[in-house]
Amino acid sequence: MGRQVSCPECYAQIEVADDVIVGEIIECPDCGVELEVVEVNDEGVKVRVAEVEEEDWGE
Amino acid sequence: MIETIRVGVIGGRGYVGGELLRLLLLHPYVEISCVTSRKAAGEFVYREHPNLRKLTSLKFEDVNLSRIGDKCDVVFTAVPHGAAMDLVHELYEMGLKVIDLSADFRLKNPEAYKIWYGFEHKYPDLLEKSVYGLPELHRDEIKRAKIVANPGCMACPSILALFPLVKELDVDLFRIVVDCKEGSSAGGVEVSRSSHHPERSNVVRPYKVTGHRHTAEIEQELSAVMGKDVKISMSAHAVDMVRGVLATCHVFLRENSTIEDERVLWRIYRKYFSNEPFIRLVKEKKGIYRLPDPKAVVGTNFCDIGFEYEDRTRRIVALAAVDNLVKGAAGQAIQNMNIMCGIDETTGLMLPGLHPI
Amino acid sequence: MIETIRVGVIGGRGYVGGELLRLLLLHPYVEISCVTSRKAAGEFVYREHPNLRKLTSLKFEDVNLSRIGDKCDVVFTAVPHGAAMDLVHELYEMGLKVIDLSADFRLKNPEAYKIWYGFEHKYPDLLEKSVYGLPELHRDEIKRAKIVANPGCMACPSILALFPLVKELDVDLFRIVVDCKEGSSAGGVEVSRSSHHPERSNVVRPYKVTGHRHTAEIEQELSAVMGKDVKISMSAHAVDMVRGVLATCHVFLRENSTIEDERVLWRIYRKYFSNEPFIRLVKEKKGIYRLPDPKAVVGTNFCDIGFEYEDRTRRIVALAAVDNLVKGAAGQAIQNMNIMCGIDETTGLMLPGLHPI
Repeated sequence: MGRQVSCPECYAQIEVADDVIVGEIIECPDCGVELEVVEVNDEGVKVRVAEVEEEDWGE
Repeated sequence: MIETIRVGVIGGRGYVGGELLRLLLLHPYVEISCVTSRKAAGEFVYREHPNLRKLTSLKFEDVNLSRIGDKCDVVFTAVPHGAAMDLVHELYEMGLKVIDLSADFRLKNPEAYKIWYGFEHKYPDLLEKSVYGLPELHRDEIKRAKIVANPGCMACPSILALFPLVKELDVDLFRIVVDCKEGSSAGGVEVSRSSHHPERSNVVRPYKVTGHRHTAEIEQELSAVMGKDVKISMSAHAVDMVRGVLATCHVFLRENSTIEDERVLWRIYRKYFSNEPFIRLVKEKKGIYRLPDPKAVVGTNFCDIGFEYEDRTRRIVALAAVDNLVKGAAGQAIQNMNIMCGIDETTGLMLPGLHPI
Repeated sequence: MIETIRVGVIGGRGYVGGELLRLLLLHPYVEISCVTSRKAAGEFVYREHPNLRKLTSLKFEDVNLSRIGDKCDVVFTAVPHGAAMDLVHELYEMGLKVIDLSADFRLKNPEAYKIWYGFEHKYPDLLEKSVYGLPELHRDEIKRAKIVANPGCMACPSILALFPLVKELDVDLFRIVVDCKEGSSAGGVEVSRSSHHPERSNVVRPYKVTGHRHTAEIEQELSAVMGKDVKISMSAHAVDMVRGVLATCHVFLRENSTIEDERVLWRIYRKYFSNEPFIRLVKEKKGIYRLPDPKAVVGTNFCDIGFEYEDRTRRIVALAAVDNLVKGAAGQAIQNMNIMCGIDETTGLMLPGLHPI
């Protein structure tokens, strides 16, 4: 069973693979924010929101 | 083994009738015993609904209640408001399960029919027996119901976007604005100057900005959820689209109440919708479909719900998009039928839309 | 004899630039001395604006301020926000009359540019000299102005629909909802995935439901009219239309105040608009265009305004429709030019739209 991490943007519980490594980018399935894995140890996995350039998408 | 459900559709010529036929043909446990239409009796259904050519050889019949009584277990009534009343009453007396897509049994209070629909309801006692057909709010009652009143196509997304907010937060219940944008199929199959293509294309036409009838059922359902009175300020516009409704709901927090940020709204909507099969929460950081848009739900039974919070005005904007013919009518009706017949609610309805469309 | 006005258009490749050229070619007293475009320098203008083929042999040039200084009396700057700032400053220093179609000189308070546009304004002193280019509110100041800041395409209809109400009635100034629907030309000439036809057609796409920049100028103008603070709750949607904006404004009467019926609203709007050449009051009992609809104003400088009152919710719904490229941009700019140059305000602008379109 992979581990879970809570998305800082929307509190979704995200399944994280067992072999996740620091620096990996995972995307929150609910809100689409990109999260960078910053710490992996036996207590759990820590992430922070990765910088993404705001795409101008509307009028 | 699941028994075949013998189904009748009364009023099969209209767009809702046609959508019922399309979805029922995809349903693994349904046999369409009869489909009626006064105007098109004797015709193949695909004459009115070209998308059904080669998929069915069904023909429209005249309405003959005794024949329907023998051949059907469940009957959908897709006839105009006012016309459905007697029909539903008789089908109910015959012991059939009835799902009515008109407004004739949606409102609990008979007086409301005088105010909003301008007619005296002939069977007020039946109003207590009928159940408002929104599974996300009345699933258990629908299980036991004999008459289910299918919600209005704009009422459904508005109620779904609003009820978690009014239940969980302290909002101003008399300043809730629901600004709807709707496609032309909601106007039905009848032709008029305003539905004439050169006049109907490229419009943003405010056609009912006060006194919209769906207000009555939205207020009924939200007051029931909270046990408090609420006033909905609704306005409807016709836009250049065939299928689809977007309800943009503007809700204001009351003076003393506050929310830190949008994560509170995520938690609230997940609490009510995470196990609802046909609700999708759409609030994306990337891509071009970041908030609900009818284009993403056309042809499906999904209701997409999204939200944003503006602290400056202490306003929550909740948005909900449905296909007015599917989750706004026929798909919802079949979801109700599945519940009434004790089979998996999603049977025959977990369909992808088209992209692009 | 009216002297010819020598006009320059900086940023002629965009849709607003193109609309300026179309209208200026129709203007009896204008000579277009130069039109610039970095990307299309050396091209005939009709290469970018096919509607102008055979109507002009003008070519785009590079921006050369000294040449513009010699050849022009009035300059329109139709360049993106932020880029206009230095340009307008220099043209102003050269003593030219400048009409800026960007947002760079609309807001009086320099701080507001940090909040709403994310940049530090380099010429705060010029903000006092520039005049907000809405003739219906600032005609006299525009007469004497050197810099006119043309209003935003959604701000213009919203302000025009709202200012008579907030001035004459006791309304809740913190519960004003402005729900806008807009066409794709407002997104400008630059291409993006969201403007790709298969993704942009048939949408009702909520693209900015909180924090829309035009809120700042609407609040600025309404507070100026009343001398009181006001908070506008604005949301914007993209709909399937090329030109046009409809602003649906929901305004609530405060507890103790009341209006007997809609005739009060007729009187209020007539008081402010009966001799305004480009405002049409649209509130019909018959026909299919009973309330404002962008379809009826496309290609014209008109702002159609309509209204309804719903006593049950004590809500006034005020609606305003404009063509975002004409009264929402180029037409308004030329209306301002006429006023600045002391000629009849309607010159070259009293044009009928197309019907049907």
